[in-house]
Amino acid sequence: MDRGGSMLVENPIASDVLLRAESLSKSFGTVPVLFSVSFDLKAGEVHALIGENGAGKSTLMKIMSGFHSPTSGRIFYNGEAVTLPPNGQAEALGIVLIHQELNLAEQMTVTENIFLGREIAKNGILDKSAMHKRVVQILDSVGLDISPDTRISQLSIAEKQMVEIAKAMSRNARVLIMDEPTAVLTEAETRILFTQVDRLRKQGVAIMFVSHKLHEVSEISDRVTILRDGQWIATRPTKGLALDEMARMMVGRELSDLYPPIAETDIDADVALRVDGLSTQNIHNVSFELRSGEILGFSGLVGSGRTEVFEAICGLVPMRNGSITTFGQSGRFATVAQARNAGIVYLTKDRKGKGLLLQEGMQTNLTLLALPQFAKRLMLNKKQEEAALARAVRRFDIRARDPNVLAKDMSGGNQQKLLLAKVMEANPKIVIIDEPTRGIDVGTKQQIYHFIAALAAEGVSIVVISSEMPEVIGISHRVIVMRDGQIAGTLTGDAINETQIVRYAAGLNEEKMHA
Amino acid sequence: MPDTAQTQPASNKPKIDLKMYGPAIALALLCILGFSLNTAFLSEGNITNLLTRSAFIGIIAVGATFVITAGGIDLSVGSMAAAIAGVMIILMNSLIDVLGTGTLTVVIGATSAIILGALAGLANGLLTTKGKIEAFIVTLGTMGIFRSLVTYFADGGTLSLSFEIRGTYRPVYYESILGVPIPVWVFIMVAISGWFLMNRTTFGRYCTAIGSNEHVAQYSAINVNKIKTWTYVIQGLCVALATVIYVPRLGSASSSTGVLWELEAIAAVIIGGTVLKGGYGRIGGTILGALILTTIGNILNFTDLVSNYLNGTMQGLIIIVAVWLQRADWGGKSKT
Amino acid sequence: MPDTAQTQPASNKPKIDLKMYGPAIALALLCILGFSLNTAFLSEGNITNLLTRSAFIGIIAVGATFVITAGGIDLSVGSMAAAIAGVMIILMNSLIDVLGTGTLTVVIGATSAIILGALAGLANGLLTTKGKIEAFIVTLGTMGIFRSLVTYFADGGTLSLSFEIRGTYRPVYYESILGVPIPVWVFIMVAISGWFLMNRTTFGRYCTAIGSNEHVAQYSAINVNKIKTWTYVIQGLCVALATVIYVPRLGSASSSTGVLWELEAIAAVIIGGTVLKGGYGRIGGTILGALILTTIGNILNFTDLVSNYLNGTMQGLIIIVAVWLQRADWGGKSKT
Amino acid sequence: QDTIKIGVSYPTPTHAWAAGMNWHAEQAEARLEALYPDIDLILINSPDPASQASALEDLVSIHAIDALVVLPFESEPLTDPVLNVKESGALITVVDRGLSQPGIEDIYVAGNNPELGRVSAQYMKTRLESGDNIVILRGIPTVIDNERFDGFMAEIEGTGINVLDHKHANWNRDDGFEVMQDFLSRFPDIDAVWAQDDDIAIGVVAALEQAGRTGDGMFVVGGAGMKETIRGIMDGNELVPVDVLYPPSMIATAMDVTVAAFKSNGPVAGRYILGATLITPENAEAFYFPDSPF
Ligand SMILES: Nc1ncnc2c1ncn2[C@@H]1O[C@H](COP(=O)(O)OP(=O)(O)OP(=O)(O)O)[C@@H](O)[C@H]1O
Ligand SMILES: Nc1ncnc2c1ncn2[C@@H]1O[C@H](COP(=O)(O)OP(=O)(O)OP(=O)(O)O)[C@@H](O)[C@H]1O
Ligand SMILES: O[C@@H]1[C@@H](O)[C@H](O)OC[C@H]1O
Ligand SMILES: [Mg+2]
Ligand SMILES: [Mg+2]
Repeated sequence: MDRGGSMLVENPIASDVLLRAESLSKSFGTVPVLFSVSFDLKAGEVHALIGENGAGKSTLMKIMSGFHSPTSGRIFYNGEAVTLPPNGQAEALGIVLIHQELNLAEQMTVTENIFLGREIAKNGILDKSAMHKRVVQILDSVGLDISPDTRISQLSIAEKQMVEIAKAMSRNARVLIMDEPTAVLTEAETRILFTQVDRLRKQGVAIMFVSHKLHEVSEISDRVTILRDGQWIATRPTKGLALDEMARMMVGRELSDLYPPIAETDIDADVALRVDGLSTQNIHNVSFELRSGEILGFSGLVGSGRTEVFEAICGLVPMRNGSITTFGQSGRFATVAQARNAGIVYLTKDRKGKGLLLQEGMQTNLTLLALPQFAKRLMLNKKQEEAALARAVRRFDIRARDPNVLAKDMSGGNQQKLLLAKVMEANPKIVIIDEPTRGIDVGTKQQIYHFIAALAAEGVSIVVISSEMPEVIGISHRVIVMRDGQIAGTLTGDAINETQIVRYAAGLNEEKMHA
Repeated sequence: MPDTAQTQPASNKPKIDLKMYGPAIALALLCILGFSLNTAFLSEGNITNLLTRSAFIGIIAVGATFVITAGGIDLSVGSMAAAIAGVMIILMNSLIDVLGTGTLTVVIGATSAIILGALAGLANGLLTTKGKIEAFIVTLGTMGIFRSLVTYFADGGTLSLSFEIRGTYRPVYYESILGVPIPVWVFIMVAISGWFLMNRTTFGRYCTAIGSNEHVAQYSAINVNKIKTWTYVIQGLCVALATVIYVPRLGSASSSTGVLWELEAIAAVIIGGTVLKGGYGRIGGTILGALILTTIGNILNFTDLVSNYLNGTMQGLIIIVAVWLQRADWGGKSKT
Repeated sequence: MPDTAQTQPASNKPKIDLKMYGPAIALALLCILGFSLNTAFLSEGNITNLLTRSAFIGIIAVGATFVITAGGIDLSVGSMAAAIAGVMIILMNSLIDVLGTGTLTVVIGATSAIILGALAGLANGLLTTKGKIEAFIVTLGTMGIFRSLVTYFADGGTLSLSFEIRGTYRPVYYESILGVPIPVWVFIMVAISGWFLMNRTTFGRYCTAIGSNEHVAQYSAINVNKIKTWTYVIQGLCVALATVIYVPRLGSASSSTGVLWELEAIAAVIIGGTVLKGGYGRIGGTILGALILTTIGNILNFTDLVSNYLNGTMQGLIIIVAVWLQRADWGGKSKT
Repeated sequence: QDTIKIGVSYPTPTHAWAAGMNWHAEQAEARLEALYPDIDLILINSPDPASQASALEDLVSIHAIDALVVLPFESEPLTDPVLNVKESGALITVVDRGLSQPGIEDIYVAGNNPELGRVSAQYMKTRLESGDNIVILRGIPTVIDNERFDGFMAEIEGTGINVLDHKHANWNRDDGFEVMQDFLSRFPDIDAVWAQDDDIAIGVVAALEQAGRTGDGMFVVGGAGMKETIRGIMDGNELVPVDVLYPPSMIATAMDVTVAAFKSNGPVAGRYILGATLITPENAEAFYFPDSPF
């Protein structure tokens, strides 16, 4: 199994181009998405690819790993022009892609997924114990503390992503292409990933990397290539390239402040949502208030129960105890529809599994949550739906070159924007946004933050659940930190800072609010 | 700032079109075949027969389109039809003594059939959703139950509509309005309502969403269990309607009534382009699918070129080819 | 820095166990019911009969487990069995003149059956994968084709194995080795091989992956079409094996041989816990499913408490309850 | 040329007897069409009553038949459709299962179902005495099955012969085998078996042999007149000593009579009831047709 990697360690041929794309163009049907893009990847380097949502990053990566074939242009591997074999068979050549969209079989276990298509077997007979042993090692090396026999469907999204990473690590790649691996990861997990990336780089692996988190790009990469609207814009050494400069080249204009100025909250504003003593299987005695016009951040580690609190409030997870008061009306919601009718909507962090119908177009997805608004007694008003789409496309800057594109074929960031547009169609008075900017480019991120601030200014109450601390800090009036299914602390004003959040999240501050 | 690029609608359209017109093309080819075997194929009489016959399976298949689109399956429809027909006949026969042989008896019989159909569908739906039992098992079970109930009611034999009432009821199958037989009118109305429900209402949209991804549906405030249950109720209503126009045709019900209708109905749905695993339903296609199936049977009655023993072979081949015609060109992606 | 949070291993284990033992519990309850109706139910003779009878459907259902796990369906198995039996009988009868009535004739007959089964399965598989026609339609088509072929071969009647060769072939059904009838041995071997193939080989894993998410499987460099085609070939082989032990039982085949075996086989698979939409297959469950179905029939023959006409009702109820027993507690999430 | 078109409509082979009937129809077609160049027989078999009704419509609208020979899938549901054919002016011959309204058919050719049950029971009475036990394996739940069963039970009434149980074996060998296996597990003492037709009887015999319970004068009575059964009777088989006639070739008889209605110079309309003859070693030879598939 093990390829002799040691030779590469001793001779880091860092200047050698291992994989090169030359004048690649790609069209889907008649819709062009890449225009004569060239890109090279050297052994022992991390080459970041950045660009706005829909710029064509994922498409380029899929072409360079054989999953798509280019409409024109050539690919050189080891100096030879090649036609990469399809469907991941390029892995046999040492080219491994971690897809932006998770590529795991949900009902199968971690081990089964990690070895899928690459089982350790003799004459077709599985060597289960060898695979088990290997998986334990691999999981350990990426710091993932789960049983190898866990089914994927039982994992959190971050854990799934780590399984993807573990899977890629297990392949002994010469070229490792990673499409937004950190989008769903926490800081801690990102650190682990970067340690591994660094190790591989030292071994002479060529690494291609996409992230919308520019500080990560700055930290981990050696070179950066910028794409805009399917065009190559520039390739630069990372050293000396400022974040602002990256952002400017990506979006083609100067970006003002990422975070909008936050208006003071009105302490006397009505309480929009009040939760008392909420408990579920994993949540214990959670109580808090949300005022009209307030942006309330929810921070904490993955698995600390933030999602479950709000899924319980919206009738998606059974509640054991507790009461909920919305605008003075008390009463639990048994279904999402009841919550929606009371003005509360929840935007899931799992956009593929729970957010969008991948086989449908933008139109159907956009209006699904608020569909009764588009109907008079069951009857749909298609005109109204079309108008809504046109409005949403403008308002959220959803970029699809083909308006009839299926959700599954949209770029990740644009899917996220569509999802945001979808929940906003319900005209909520309380919006719970779980990981609002997952996979969103900086330019759009800025737009979303401003959008959230504007909504709050209009009196809408907003909960932002986020694993990105700067985001929570940058946008919230108040931050609640959760730990082990309980509220560990509430931060306001100047107390909203990373140190405080981390202290509560890690259990170093044992103050319990609302206890 | 670059705006959304509103470009050509291209690329998926042609595929969708092939999918749209595939069943129509297959039907047209069959008609040409039929006509070339015997010009009487296109005679008014035969066309009328064909349409009238398609009505049963067609109406049932419209219901099945909803069930399948929402990710379910109903194997019980044939037996359900038999059971409903049986109860309806018993009821009408006994009503004659009380209410006579007038329209009222027929109306009450038909109304009861509709109610029974809704209840039978409700049972299937609740067992599937609340009972959390696979639709395949639930409806395989009720298939056996309904069929054996009609055998039981008929004491192993046949339940016959009393001859006194037949005269009143017969026209429902045999009469025409504006030259079109009543069953065909019913079929047309069910088709239009079905199309409308599927494509122009929240209900249809919800069926598609549930069949496509139940989680997404749930997170989109859709009451998944309620909608799924309703698809079975609609299926039951369609079965009942089909039965109401079936009974005056043959005036009886027995354990052999409606045998294998479930397979025919599902076949009509799939031939019409609906995806068996759910998430994509086409009522128009289903109608064509039902017409295709009936036409195959009709054509086989047109010729004795092949041994009767080989009817099944012909039928099988034609079904496979008809579907292959519309699917083969779909381009690389294998769906389902 | 704090690490990735642990997902508690708890809570899913017991569910899986319920799923695992559900069919076994259902079977045990049935046995208790049978014994309480008549103690002869647990007599050696009856148990032997039960197991031997289960062999046909059981062997076919093992094949169906692969097809279904990989996201397919095969409706043609019953007709395929009839067609294979027919050809096998014709072949053996005509070989008698050439090779006599010895073992060789039987061996050649059986071998041909196996080859035919593989070819029939291959046809289903290729039409589904290369032809890109829905499995439901393909196998509905071949179901009709195979059945009408046997009618044709039999000239509308029954094909009977010549009496001269029956003596040689009979033991394959009626003899026992170590007190266990040969069909049961074959069943055991098919079950073990099936279990091994499903759980211990790359092939089984690929079936699961394809049924779970075809797209992921394809992106994992799995040759989806090849594996899917193989599942149908395996199904064909299982049907052929079942036929080889079926023919010596009564020495004949007709157009009514194997009618509805497809539904029984699929039911056995689903009762056993395999998911109809693919991605999760349990050979052990399938075996229990086959035993459950046979036991239900057996128990109904053991009592005259209920009207014969209501057999179907009993059967339907028991199937629904048996599955409900194992599914009801699965917790909130409704799968399928 | 004035071709005489005769439609022949009957069920698809759902069980072996019906398969034999299908074969005889095709044989008769070949024979009659060879004999009379101006006769065209159009054969259609249908899988259920509704399809058969459709087939009848097609025979009229497409083929404009002059006569119809019909073996109804079931009596009730086909009465109206046959009446419609009659109204088109065609001559009607009904086979086996009569229509539920009298006077529609011109010719009726049939076996005798109640008689089959009665004759079977009469034979039982000659071999058994009060206190003896029998089991019954019935056909597919249908009117035919009920008529036979009722005929049998009426005849056996009051003889003291115990009917231990009766189950449907659906005129099917496999079902006959399995039901009999279970009867044998259940009842230690069985003296005779009434299997409603020869296919069921084949399964019953296999089960008896497997269980080694063929001795002690145990016997099986089947029905229909399958050639293998008749051969056995001729050879003195003690297990299945007799059979009761109910020949699937009656469809051919009906076709002959119908053709004769156009060709014969004598009157043809009327009822032709084939006897439910008890076939014994003495008369078996007369009912043995080695080339028939049944
Ligand atoms: N299979 C496909 N069919 C049609 N259009 C597609 C397909 N795949 C991608 N596209 C389109 O190509 C364009 C580029 O998409 P791509 O996924 O490469 O963007 P991206 O740069 O990765 O964006 P993001 O940052 O949002 O992930 C988008 O307009 C997208 O809709
Ligand atoms: N062990 C588990 N098995 C199955 N589902 C779980 C498990 N743990 C949590 N979940 C579910 O996963 C969802 C996410 O819960 P979690 O507690 O991880 O939220 P979170 O703290 O908001 O995580 P994130 O930081 O990723 O948003 C909840 O709906 C919860 O019910
Ligand atoms: O009358 C027929 C009967 O004799 C046979 O045994 O089964 C089928 C019937 O149609
Ligand atoms: Mg992307
Ligand atoms: Mg002819």
